[in-house]
Amino acid sequence: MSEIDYGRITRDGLWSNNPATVQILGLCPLLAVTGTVVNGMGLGLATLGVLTASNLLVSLIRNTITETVRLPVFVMIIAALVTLTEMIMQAYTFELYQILGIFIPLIVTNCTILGRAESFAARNPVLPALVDGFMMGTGFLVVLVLLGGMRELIGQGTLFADMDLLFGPVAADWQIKVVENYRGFLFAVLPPGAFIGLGLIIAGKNLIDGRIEAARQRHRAPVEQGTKRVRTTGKVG
Amino acid sequence: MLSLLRGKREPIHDFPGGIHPPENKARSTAAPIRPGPLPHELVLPLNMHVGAPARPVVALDETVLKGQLIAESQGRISAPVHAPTSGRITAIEDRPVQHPSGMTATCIVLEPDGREAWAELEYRPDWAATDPAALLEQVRHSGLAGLGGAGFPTAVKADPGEDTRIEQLIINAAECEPYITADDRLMRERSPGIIRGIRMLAHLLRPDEILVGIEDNKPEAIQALRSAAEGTDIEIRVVPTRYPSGGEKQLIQLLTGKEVPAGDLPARVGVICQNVATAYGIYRYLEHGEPLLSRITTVTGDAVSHPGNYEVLVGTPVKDLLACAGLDADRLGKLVTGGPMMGFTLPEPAAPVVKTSTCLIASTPEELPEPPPEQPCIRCGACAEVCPANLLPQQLYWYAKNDEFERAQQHNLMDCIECGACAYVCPSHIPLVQYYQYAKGEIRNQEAETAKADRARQRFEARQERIERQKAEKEARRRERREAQRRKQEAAPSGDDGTRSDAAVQASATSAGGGSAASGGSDGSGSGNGDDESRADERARRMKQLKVTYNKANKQWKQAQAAFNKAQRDGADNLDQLSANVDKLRTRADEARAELDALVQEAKTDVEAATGRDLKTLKKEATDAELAARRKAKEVQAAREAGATEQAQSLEREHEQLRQDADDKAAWLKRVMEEQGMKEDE
Amino acid sequence: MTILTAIIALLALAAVFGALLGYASEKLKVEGDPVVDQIDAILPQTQCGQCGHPGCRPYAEAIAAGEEHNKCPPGGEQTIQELSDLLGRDFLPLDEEHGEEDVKRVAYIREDECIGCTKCIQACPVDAIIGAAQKMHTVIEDECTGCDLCVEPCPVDCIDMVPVEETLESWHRERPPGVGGRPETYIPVENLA
Amino acid sequence: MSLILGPAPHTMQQGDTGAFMRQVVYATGPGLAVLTWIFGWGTLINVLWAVIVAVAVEALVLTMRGRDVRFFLSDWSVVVTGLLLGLSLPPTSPWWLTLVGVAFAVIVAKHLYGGLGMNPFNPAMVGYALLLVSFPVAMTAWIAPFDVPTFSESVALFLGQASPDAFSGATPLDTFRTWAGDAQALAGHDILHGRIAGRGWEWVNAAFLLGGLYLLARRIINWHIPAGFLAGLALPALAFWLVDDVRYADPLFHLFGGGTMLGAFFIATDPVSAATSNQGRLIYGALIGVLIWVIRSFGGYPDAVAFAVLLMNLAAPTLDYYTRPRTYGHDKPDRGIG
Repeated sequence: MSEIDYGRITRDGLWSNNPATVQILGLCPLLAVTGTVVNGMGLGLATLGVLTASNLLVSLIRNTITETVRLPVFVMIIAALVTLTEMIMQAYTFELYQILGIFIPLIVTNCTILGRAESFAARNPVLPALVDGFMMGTGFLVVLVLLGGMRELIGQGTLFADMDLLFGPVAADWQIKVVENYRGFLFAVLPPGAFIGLGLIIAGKNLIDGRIEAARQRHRAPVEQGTKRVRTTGKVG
Repeated sequence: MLSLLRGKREPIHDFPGGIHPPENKARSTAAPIRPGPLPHELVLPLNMHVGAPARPVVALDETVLKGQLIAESQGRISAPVHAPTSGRITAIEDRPVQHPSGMTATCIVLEPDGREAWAELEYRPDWAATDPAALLEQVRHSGLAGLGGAGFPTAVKADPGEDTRIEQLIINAAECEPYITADDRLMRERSPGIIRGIRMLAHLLRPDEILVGIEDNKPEAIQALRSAAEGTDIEIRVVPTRYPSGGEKQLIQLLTGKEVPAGDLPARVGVICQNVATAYGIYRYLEHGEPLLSRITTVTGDAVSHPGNYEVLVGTPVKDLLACAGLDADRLGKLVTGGPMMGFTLPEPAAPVVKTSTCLIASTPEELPEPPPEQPCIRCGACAEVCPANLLPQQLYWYAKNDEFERAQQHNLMDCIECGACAYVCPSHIPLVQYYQYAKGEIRNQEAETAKADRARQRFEARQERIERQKAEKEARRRERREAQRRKQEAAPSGDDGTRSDAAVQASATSAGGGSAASGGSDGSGSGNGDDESRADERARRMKQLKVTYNKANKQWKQAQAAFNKAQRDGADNLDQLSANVDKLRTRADEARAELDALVQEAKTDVEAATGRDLKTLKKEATDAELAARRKAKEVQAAREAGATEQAQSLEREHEQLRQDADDKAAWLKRVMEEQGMKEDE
Repeated sequence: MTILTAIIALLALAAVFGALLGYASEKLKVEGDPVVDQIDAILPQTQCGQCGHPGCRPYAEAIAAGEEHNKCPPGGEQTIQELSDLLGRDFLPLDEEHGEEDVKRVAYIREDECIGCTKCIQACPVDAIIGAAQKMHTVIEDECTGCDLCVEPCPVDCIDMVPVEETLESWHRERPPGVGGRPETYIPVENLA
Repeated sequence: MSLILGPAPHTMQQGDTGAFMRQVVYATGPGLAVLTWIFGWGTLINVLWAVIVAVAVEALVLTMRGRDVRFFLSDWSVVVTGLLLGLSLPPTSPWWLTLVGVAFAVIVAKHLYGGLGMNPFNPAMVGYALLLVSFPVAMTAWIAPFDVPTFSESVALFLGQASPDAFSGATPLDTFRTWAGDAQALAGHDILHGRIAGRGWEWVNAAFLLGGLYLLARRIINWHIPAGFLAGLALPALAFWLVDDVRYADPLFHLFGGGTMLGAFFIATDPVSAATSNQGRLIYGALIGVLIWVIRSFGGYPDAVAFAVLLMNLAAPTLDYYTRPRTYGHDKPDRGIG
């Protein structure tokens, strides 16, 4: 890999190879904690941090570990980072830490992180790996927040409720009551709502992709056909 | 009806599923069998049966007599064709035949002369005393082929092989399809002949039991058969009316409880099944010498005014038969040949009646309406309940619809008998049978393609191998010649200096170190030929230049060509100019290439001159040495693994030698080429 | 103390699992790769070279080595789909640079014009053309893969690639039009007296 | 003139999917009448509203999917979906509740899977489960039997202008669940004792049984699913009732309580989401029955038809897989992939 295309890495992470909507990885936190924006954002930030750091570390040591022990090593790195993150959240955002509960330690098993370590960080230099980790993490975070927003809106009729859990007292009044006297739609808050919400997000992305592809097709230059043919019968007089 | 069922010695078995479509048989059973028309021409397809088409044995314009052989069978599974009446052969050409596609096939066209002059016929009234094998040979010439609609050559079916014991001979008189009454009428009117035919079949097959299976909706036919069979060991078994009891496998199951294994023939379980009309045909042939010239065909449907059964000459165009039955062309909707359940629509009324034409339905659009559009399958399972083969039609439907042929086969698509019961009951009006026919056809074609691809692979590999071998042989011959020449030269007293090429060979060989033939000689190979060296250098330079020129020109030409193509597509107006440009560049590229080729050739010749061998030989030798060394290395490895240390050691020594040899030869080759200013890729 | 425990625990684990891995990697080695044969079985064996390889087998080897599996125009989409299933790769549209999917064809030599130069015989990868020098050549239709490699070498352009025609044996009903459609068609018929 | 061409068979049985579905609609008549008699106009209004919404949503989705609206509406399946969901809802349901349930059923449970024939779950029950999970209070607000609100009160309830609290009362199943195990308390609730089973509901179930028998007689449904269903419900109920008749309700109470008969003859028999072989259907029905009994006896929800049916919808493909018939000419059923 001689040239590193950072634009491409960014596009991959945020859109064309988004871990949540394209690779469909990390479903467990994605579906379980996105009941509100703040939950989604909290977990998304935690994942982003771990992913960036793990990509960095894995890329640093990629040339010194052998093929057979790479998985235990990656998992160890990720586990250590997650434990650190857990401790940090415990220290600074205790309430959010309590709400997210088991899902913070479960970041260890988030396939996105191990997947990036394996498929990108282990094969690329430090800087691209760092950027890739950050962009993938951001892509994941965006989807988490989006899904959290959708479910919060439909389930409770609010947006950005309890943001102070993450951003401190400043954010206490960020809550927007979109619908007054909303009865609440429990379904959206429950896991099935998360599945359907994610499905809709993916469908939306595919719709946009389809449009883009159609537009590209229209402006595509014609291809010279059959230019790469060889003779299988040797030189013929 | 029940009284007929009572008092049976053996219970009737059952098959799963089945349906009761409206029978619509009454209108065609009313009248006795009538003779069909004598049309102005008879069209006789060569493949009226299953198997290889027959081969014409008559010439154009030849006059033939009624019953004369006009096409002989080709191969074992085939049946001959006879002239249904006397007349003149007017054509042997492609004509539309009875096929759902409306495609054509080779037919013999006969123009009747109206004289009905018979050819000389061969009788076999003594069939009971004839050896079955000889009799079977006779039946082969009868032209009989499954008159129930399947068209399998009768003689082939009546010959299950020496070691197959036939337990039951089953005569299929069920005639379960709606509308069709041809067998019914035949049994009512010609029972004695049928019974004699059955006894002839029994004589051929020597079964333990002879069973005639007939549906209980034909009481007159049952009565007629019963009285004709009085005193014989032929048992008339009445089965309840339910479609498709007349399917071969279903009738076998009904009468014996046996199932024919998937993909196998009934003979496997000791059963042979023949149609009742076929039995009658055998009787006609053996006792009267009359080959299959005509058959009973039901003509019915609301669009004909005289529905009934007609004894039709094979080859009569369908439209003539319909006209004879009083067709009202304005009311005609579907023209179905065969029954309404399994028959197919005829796209071409000029197609002839053939040996398998049991029935023609000229229906009005109200009678057999076009089906309503397909609705989604709601998995109601009605199809599975009526399937006589116990398949899961709705699953097969999904797989066929989505081209998942492998899964369809796993769900035993190939065991589907296409009886149509599933499509008949489907509340969503899904043309299930068409889906299965589509899938089966695709599977068959794919299998044929795979077989063809395998053959292509084999042929390709065989060809590659042959080319390699030829090359090697040529090489061996050349080497032999050279060797012989060398020996001759050695034998002859040679001067001190020898020829230049000899010296070069020796010098090179010495420098390579591997040539055992070389004895001494100077070690400064090539250095003695200063002129040559400078010439080679010069050439190397020139070649390099030319290569660049050629590549550039070639690239330019390709670009110009692409531009030209694009311009042509876009319809630009400077086509001529572009075209001229293309030509110019092409010429330039070609010139450079030609010069380059000439130089390469020259270099090659020089190599040959310098070393006494052409470049190919050198290359080949180097490769051979390399291969030998590698092979030896493997042997060493093998010996080591086998634990034969001593052997391994000796092999190791041999290997070292070979390796040395190979490396030397490679080095030599490289050097020779460098000397001549050539690169590896030339 | 906690730190020490952590380090000891991790080291112990590392040692145990490292040993396990080492043992497993020695014992459970997998050799050989039969996938080339499987790929070769899917390819249509036209030996046409449109993929850029001299024959189907070399292309199968190239695919196994990681080359794109969408370069076979004679196989078309179905082959690409089957290869995708076999290899667990994504479906790709046919690479047009290698040609486009076409109906099946076979070579046909206009025998009057053939001068008996044997060039096509040398070009045919599956030996489907018979003939001898100065004698007329002909194509064994059943063996022709439709690769059209014989067309170009012919000095008198007497070889045509004709579409394979449907026969009574290869004909089968089409797939019905599906939900909402009728399988029916009408055909005009004349002279039905 | 022209000839018609087409594949075999050239003749077909009378009747189509639409006719089948219409028979189902007719067969719900007695049940609907009895529900209206016992619980007032609310049921009728809701059923009508549900059907209207169902047809409208179906038409909308079909238009969005670019399908022939008239053709696909002609199979009447969406009418049945709306009807069954309407019948399952409490008579006090406000309009928006029905709207949400029906729209979800048609859009998500039916069309997102590809429309009629492709949906793995019974759409009506998916809608019902959604509503029950999301709006538990509104979904359990049944009216005490024979304590019928007037027509205008029913309309007010439907429009959401009156609170259901004024009318609602517990159903027999609910009452039994609350007081199960307490002999004295059970004796004090006369709603538990009607002529056959719980008061009011016994007649509802009898009416649906009648409709179900009509469907059986017309061969619209097979006997396998209802028979398995009722047996699967009654047998465990009988066994446990014999052991402890205070803790467990008697089998008749189960058979004629709640949505049993509606579920057995109208909901579990939805062919699209059920098992397809007869053997499979018997097991399918029986397991639904058992699940209903288990959930009613030990679960947190008053009735369990919807959940039991949805759970068994999931199991239907597996049942089909293990109940494949033996094809003619084969020694044993082939169970390859799929």
